[in-house]
Amino acid sequence: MLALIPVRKGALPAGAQECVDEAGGRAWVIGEETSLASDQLTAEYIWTAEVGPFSPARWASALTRAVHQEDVIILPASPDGRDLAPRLAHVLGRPLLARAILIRPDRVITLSMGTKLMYEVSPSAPFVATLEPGSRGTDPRARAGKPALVHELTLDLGDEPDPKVSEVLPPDPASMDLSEAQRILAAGAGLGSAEACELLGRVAVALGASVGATRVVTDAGWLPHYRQIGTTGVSVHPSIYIALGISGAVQHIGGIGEPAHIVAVNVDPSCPMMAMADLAIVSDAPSLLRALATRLGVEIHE
Amino acid sequence: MEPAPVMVAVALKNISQDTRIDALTGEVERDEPSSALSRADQAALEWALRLAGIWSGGLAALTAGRRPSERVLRTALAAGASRALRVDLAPERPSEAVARALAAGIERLGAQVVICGDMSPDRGSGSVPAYLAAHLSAAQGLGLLDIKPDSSGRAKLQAWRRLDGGRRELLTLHPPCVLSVEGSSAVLRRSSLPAVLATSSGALPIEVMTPAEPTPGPAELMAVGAKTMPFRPRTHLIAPPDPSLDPLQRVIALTGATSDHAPAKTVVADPQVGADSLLDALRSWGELQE
Amino acid sequence: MTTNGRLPLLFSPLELGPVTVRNRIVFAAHLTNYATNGLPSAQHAAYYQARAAGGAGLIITEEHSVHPTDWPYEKLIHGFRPEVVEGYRRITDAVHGHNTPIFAQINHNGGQASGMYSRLPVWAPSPVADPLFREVPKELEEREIKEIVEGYALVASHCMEGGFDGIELQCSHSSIVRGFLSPATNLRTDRYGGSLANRARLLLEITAAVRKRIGFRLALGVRLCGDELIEGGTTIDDAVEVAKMVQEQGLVDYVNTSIGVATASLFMIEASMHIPPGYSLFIPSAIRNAIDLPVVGVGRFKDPVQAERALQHGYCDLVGAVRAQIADPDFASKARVGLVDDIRLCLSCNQECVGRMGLNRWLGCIENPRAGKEELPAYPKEISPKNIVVVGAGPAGMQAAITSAERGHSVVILERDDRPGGQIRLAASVPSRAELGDLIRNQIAACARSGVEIRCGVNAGVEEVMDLRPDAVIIATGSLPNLPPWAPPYQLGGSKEETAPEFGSNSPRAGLDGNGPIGPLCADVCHVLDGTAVPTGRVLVIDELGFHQATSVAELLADRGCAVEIATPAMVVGQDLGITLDMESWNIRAAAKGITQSTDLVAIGFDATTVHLLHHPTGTIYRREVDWVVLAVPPIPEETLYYSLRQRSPKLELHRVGDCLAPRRAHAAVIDGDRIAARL
Amino acid sequence: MSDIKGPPPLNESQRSLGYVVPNTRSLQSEHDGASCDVAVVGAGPAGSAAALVLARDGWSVCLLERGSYPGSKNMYGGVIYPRVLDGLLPNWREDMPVQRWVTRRATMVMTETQSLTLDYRTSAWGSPPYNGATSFRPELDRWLAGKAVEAGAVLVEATTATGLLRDPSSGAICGVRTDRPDGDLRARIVIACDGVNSFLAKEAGLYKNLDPSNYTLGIKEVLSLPSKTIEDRFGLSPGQGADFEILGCTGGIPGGGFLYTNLDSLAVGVVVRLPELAASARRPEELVTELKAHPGIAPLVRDGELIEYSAHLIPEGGLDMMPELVCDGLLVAGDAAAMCLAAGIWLEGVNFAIGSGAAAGEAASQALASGSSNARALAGYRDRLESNFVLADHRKLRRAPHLVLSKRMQLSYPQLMCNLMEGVFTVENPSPKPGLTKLVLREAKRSGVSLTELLSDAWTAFRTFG
Ligand SMILES: Cc1cc2nc3c(=O)[nH]c(=O)nc-3n(C[C@H](O)[C@H](O)[C@H](O)COP(=O)(O)OP(=O)(O)OC[C@H]3O[C@@H](n4cnc5c(N)ncnc54)[C@H](O)[C@@H]3O)c2cc1C
Ligand SMILES: Cc1cc2nc3c(=O)[nH]c(=O)nc-3n(C[C@H](O)[C@H](O)[C@H](O)COP(=O)(O)OP(=O)(O)OC[C@H]3O[C@@H](n4cnc5c(N)ncnc54)[C@H](O)[C@@H]3O)c2cc1C
Ligand SMILES: Cc1cc2nc3c(=O)[nH]c(=O)nc-3n(C[C@H](O)[C@H](O)[C@H](O)COP(=O)(O)OP(=O)(O)OC[C@H]3O[C@@H](n4cnc5c(N)ncnc54)[C@H](O)[C@@H]3O)c2cc1C
Ligand SMILES: Cc1cc2nc3c(=O)[nH]c(=O)nc-3n(C[C@H](O)[C@H](O)[C@H](O)COP(=O)(O)O)c2cc1C
Ligand code: SF4
Ligand code: SF4
Repeated sequence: MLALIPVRKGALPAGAQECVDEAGGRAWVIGEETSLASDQLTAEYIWTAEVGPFSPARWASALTRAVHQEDVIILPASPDGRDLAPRLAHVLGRPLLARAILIRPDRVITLSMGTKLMYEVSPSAPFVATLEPGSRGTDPRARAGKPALVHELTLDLGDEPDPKVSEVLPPDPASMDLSEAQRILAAGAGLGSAEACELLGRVAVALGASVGATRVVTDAGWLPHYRQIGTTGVSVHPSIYIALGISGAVQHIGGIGEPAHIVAVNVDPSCPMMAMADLAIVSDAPSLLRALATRLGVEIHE
Repeated sequence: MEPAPVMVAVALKNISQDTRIDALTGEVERDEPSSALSRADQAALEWALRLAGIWSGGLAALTAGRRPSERVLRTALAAGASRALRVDLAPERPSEAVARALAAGIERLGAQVVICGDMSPDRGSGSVPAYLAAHLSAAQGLGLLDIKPDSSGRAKLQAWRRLDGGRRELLTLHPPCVLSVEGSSAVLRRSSLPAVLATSSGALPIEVMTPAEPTPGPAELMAVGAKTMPFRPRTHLIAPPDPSLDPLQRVIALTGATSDHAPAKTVVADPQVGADSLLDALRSWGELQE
Repeated sequence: MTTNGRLPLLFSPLELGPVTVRNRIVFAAHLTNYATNGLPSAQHAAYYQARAAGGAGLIITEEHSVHPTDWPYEKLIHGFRPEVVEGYRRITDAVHGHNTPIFAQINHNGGQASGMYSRLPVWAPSPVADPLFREVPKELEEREIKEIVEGYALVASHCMEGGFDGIELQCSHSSIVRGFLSPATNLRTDRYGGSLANRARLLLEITAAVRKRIGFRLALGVRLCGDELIEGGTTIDDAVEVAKMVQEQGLVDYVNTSIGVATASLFMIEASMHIPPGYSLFIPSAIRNAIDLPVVGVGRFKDPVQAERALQHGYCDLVGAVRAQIADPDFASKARVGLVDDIRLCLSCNQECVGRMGLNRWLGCIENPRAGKEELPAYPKEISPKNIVVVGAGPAGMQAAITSAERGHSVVILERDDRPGGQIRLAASVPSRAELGDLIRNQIAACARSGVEIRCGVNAGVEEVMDLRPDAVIIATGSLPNLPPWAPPYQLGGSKEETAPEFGSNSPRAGLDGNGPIGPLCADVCHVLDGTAVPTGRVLVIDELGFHQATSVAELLADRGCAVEIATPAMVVGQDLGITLDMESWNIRAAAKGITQSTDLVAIGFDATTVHLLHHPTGTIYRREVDWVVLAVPPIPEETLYYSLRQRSPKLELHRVGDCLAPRRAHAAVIDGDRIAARL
Repeated sequence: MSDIKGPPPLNESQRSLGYVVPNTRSLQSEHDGASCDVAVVGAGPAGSAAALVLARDGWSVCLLERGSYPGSKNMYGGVIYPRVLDGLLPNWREDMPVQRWVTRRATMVMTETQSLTLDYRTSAWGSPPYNGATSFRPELDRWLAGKAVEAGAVLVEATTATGLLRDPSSGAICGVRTDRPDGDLRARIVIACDGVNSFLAKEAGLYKNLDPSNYTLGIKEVLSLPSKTIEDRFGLSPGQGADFEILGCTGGIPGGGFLYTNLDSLAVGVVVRLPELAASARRPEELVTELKAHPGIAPLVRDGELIEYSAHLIPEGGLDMMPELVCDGLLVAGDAAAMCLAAGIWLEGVNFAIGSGAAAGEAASQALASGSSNARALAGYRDRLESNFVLADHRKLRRAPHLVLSKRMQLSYPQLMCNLMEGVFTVENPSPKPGLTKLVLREAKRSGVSLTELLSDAWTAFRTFG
């Protein structure tokens, strides 16, 4: 079993470590800045191939010879893994078992109908599979191990047609998935209005932060529902969390992860959010937001 | 010089929306009458209409399936497709076989750009477009968020694709190519009433082709003995407290009773001063980009 | 419009051997003290029926003893007596009326008991005294082991006769089986001791005997402990191995899980709000990873969304939600139809459920005054509704209002503060106590649902009340801090930024006789929590209440960087924290935060810089040099309005509830409110 | 985002294809839009019945439905009396989607703690020709619309009629406007079957007085239960169903309740008058919850799991509220014409909808054949309704809504009747039982009903239902 991990500029795709664990610690890392990516993996053996930007058709045909002896090849069902896997299965003439949540040489379980159904197959021949990120988790006990043995290999690419990557745009805090945001500026009922939430959005851009909210705020329609953080919303894992006018109900706190730093702004010094904060500012949140906007050069529409 | 016209094809799948799953056995019951297009296929049809409008090579809609699937071709015709083709195929075939059938259809149509929805709600592997590209020896641009045709009118386009970690990439593609789009990338236009009426009943000019006797693909050889069952998530392990610690230390590890938390600093301040202290704090934590 | 889209796994059925549960919510086993004379009571039947009606997927009863040597607490059900069957029938009929399966938990507590009630020696694998009962048990001989195994089979047959759908063997936190499994209590050298396989022998003999007796029409489950959290006890690796053995034996249909040992680490079993939700999920996750049988995860499941998450991550296949369903019997059905917000969330306060068990009282709930009283008829609806005015929106006033409104009266609450909650808002504002605030949140929501109007910002006097032309008035004005005679006067009005203000020459703060020495700065707990006093530097907290007041404020101040000592006249600080299982975690946190705890000390006076403490067992007087003294001392009722109204209109129907009647705790306030409203 | 604007649909190539059009008599798609003989708006029971009749007669019919399929947005209690289909679809028994055949019909009168049931059971209704049936609306509506399509009607889904087209010179209605591009649909006759609150009938000016007190709100829960349990509890054989109508269960708000058996679920709900509901400040779902908790109902619905909750307005003023039924170029049928009998204890609407829809179809067909579509040519519609059961029933029950919804009927009588029964059945030996008349008078007095009122209501009831 072998995990095949496509990387971009040293960045691992979602679910990479899970694939390596599922494959028993053997991984091929292919793409750009592969050694940087390998350093972030816990594995036993890693083969790297430095082949430049993502190129599914060319990579697939170049890999044919290199991996055809592996009976099971596992890719993450990340955007790049999903692109590459069928091309590889095609050139190898093997079946593709997509969206698997469990991969053993003789037993594979895949998902269908969203996540409503599982489909269990008992493969009798070599195959390619993609592993749904998050379906396995990583073994928390197996995390600390000795460093992997890394072999660098070279692959010659052919000239199969592939699109040209003109540009990779970095994550935009304003539009990125909240669950991946590093800094969050969150709105609570104490912010008081849709207008204030709109300003919050622009202040967040100036701070390089993503916007979050409590359910009171999303229910009021001041911010869209996918901005809601908490047990019934998104779980986030930021390193810094700034809470404006948030009381700190357990259902909200339950979703904010363990930020290294919390700032709370509230008129009530004794609410739980203030008790949790590293810096608790007893102040009027909408006014403080405007003061912040002024300092950051963000325009305030009256 | 007028660029040569490019024919666009859109591959559509007839899906059943009334699907019930027995939560104990995993049996699937499907109801045919209300089957229709998925959100992603609707977006694909809309993009196909837009591109065909620009490249003026016509738009062909195709589907692989049995007769009831023609329903999706009616929708495409009502929306403005100029040709409709059904490749006769048994239901529930694996992606690779579907792609092979579609590829045969596309070769017959002579389309240079093929658009699909990024994944179907039932099987949902998203691999048909990639297989299709492989069969057609075409470039693939999958899971697209937005498409921008070249302003010169030549059949060249730029497309944005979602990557993980919130990143996106911008691709440049030329025909022949296979694109798949996310459901949120476009909203299918409403067809005009006359067009809907014309396609709502009666015989339509839908071409049908039967692909060469399909050899069973690799997946089909393997699917023998497969079974479905209701979703039972795989176990995620949670790290237990280190058994080598003494019991009190294990309790502490489990309860987080003593997790480090910098002592809180509370300031009572007017908003201006408050804003300053907030920014100062961010600066001191190295969290402010200046 | 089912919620199946949102909580798909929680509301999907599952097979536990021959039994199909309709959802994954289990009302796991727990002692209720409802038994009378060792037999199940009508109270039991009504209690379980209410949870079945509320949609629980599976109910597991409290333990039934399998042998006369097992009687650790008074109100244990003696499953080995044939008379139990009638009571079993009453329970199972009531629950089956709602198509809900019900299992019986059967057990022998082994050495975790005393002979107090049975007047027999207790039986255990080895003569190792239990830390709580401190009684050396009799080491079992093989024939006695057989007798125990036979006892399990006998009780299983009683259960089968009584209509149960399954049997659960409690092998987890207080059980002779646990005693055998654990190297800490099993020192045997025969075939029941030594290797894990030997230690598990009794368990497997019992499963075999029980299965033989019940056949395959009933389900059989085993509850295992994933970490005893005691010196030399079992840990997760043993639990996983035992679970594998159980699965291999092929006689068991599911595995339930638990953590801790009831007589040593009970606070980890019935965890209070200080212990984070999900703390014990590593156990089902490890077991489920190793076996294919359905696994139940238990411990602080508070809301259905959290439960769904645990299922989605595959930590477990079912969730035990005990206190969640004590607090709100309709937990499951509300979740099912999407009324997640209407669920009265359990606070994990342990005050009326666990707390009353330790005191040998029947089980109740701080939030649900009807818990334990399900067999009594519902309060009658009022035919001629009255106008009722309630003053004070603390827990007492709000409960009085809710119950009145539910009975049909029209109710207005007047509240002085700008929001409801009373002292609970303060109580919930300190680290890790936030969940106590759900009491208020739940009450506010119930007020809204039952049509109670809450008018905040009204400082009610006689006029304000009488202007509303009430037919009846309920005073729930709570209590006020009370400065004891020995203490320095309060120093209020400081802001948090400031350090201790300089002693101004014009600040007339006097000692005992009115012009004595100026002492350390002084405040009540309430002043610290509402921000009117901001102690800094060295702080002495006086704990005369023995509950969370002193410990909470001590933690808060320690977090803020103060050097804190708590002194109490009692033998331990926070005397009653033991009852709610908060003692152990408090001690851990206090140690980590450097809080000093001093006991047997009575505060008796002060001078310019010190507080005088009398060590009462010895009569020694100590002087503590401090900047601040913070008082957690008995408050006085705020009863002015009550007496003014009494005087003004003697004929008016007037009641007092909660702290303003007699300052106690929130559960008493809620019960007062409910009781008075039932009579209006 | 991309800056391409959607080009207009490729009408060019499309038109060149020369579609084969059904019922070629006059359905056209030309540059200036579409047209047909009859546009039927709303593919509920009324609309589908009308379309079916017209298509059979060979007219080109467009059946417009705003939902993504017929029935996708519709709700009702759950019982239909499909005998009305005998003439229209003689074979309906073979393929109509039925949950259970009703063999037990009960009327319950209740107070908070008591209940009295008039229970009629007959196994005769369990076999052809049957009487009532329980059925799911999405299935039923889809089935009936399917019949119209088989007959040649064109069903256009996901299309909302947004207004009426009028002939500029005569002012007569000559089609509908829809929410689609090029959405005008010209038609010689429009039949409005767009359900309660008919927007088309109002736009046409057919409703004279719109009084909110003529509307009730229906609230329904569907509770799932195994079919075996349903049969045991209701004393039914497999395939058979029960239908309960309930009075006195709506917490003092005028209205009534219902309880029906589906195959493996129950429909339970209440129908209450709007103004009183608003004044009571009660949440509608509470009323259903209370009904379910009533000692007379609780054992029947016990452990049913809630799988669906819905609410819908019902017109129920009876004949007095009905609008004008025709004007030049337009007919109104079904709920759109307030032809629903749901005065608390009956919930009949689908049968009237089908009956009136079919009648509208026949009238339209006749008018088309005569070459005219003005109000006079369409007047045959009213006659048909008068002669068939639709208006006859409504005329007969003209006073029913007022009686059933009166305070006496809602509050006093249930109390009276229940107490009466308690008096009759309570054994007070050895003291002698009072005579029945004496009991009636005693109870009437206790319930605050005067003898004159009692007699007058009895008379009205006799005239109404007798
Ligand atoms: C089952 C369940 C699930 C839930 N899931 C979620 C969830 O996922 N996410 C979530 O967020 N909530 C969730 N909730 C709701 C949650 O319980 C709280 O109601 C919510 O988080 C409170 O939001 P808030 O802090 O914005 O509002 P509030 O609690 O109303 O607090 C507003 C705060 O603003 C302060 N304030 C007021 N005016 C000002 C001012 N001018 N300047 C500064 N401060 C001011 C107030 O002092 C107060 O502390 C859930 C609830 C339940 C029951
Ligand atoms: C720090 C702290 C921690 C605590 N921890 C716990 C605990 O963990 N568990 C527990 O059970 N108990 C605890 N208690 C005790 C508990 O809070 C009280 O027993 C309970 O709140 C009493 O409820 P009540 O409704 O009687 O009064 P209160 O909660 O005091 O409410 C009285 C209300 O009346 C209002 N009011 C007073 N006068 C007027 C007027 N004239 N007009 C209008 N409104 C008026 C007040 O503003 C207040 O809102 C704690 C108390 C404190 C201070
Ligand atoms: C709670 C409740 C319980 C009931 N129980 C029963 C019962 O048990 N038995 C019984 O026989 N009757 C019952 N009824 C009454 C019955 O549902 C109606 O009388 C019947 O559905 C009327 O049929 P219809 O075709 O007139 O209207 P509808 O069924 O309302 O159909 C109207 C159709 O028109 C469509 N539409 C509306 N506006 C437009 C537009 N502008 N453009 C295009 N399409 C449009 C709608 O989507 C809908 O499909 C009940 C009603 C309620 C509310
Ligand atoms: C009052 C009380 C008594 C309990 N008694 C038992 C018992 O007799 N047997 C048992 O196996 N677990 C017992 N438990 C433990 C519960 O089954 C459960 O593990 C624990 O309450 C944690 O779940 P919760 O957070 O949902 O309440 C008891 C719990 C409580 C609250
Ligand atoms: S008393 Fe407290 S812990 Fe116990 S059930 Fe009630 S709220 Fe939960
Ligand atoms: S806390 Fe005290 S009362 Fe409660 S069980 Fe432990 S020792 Fe007994």
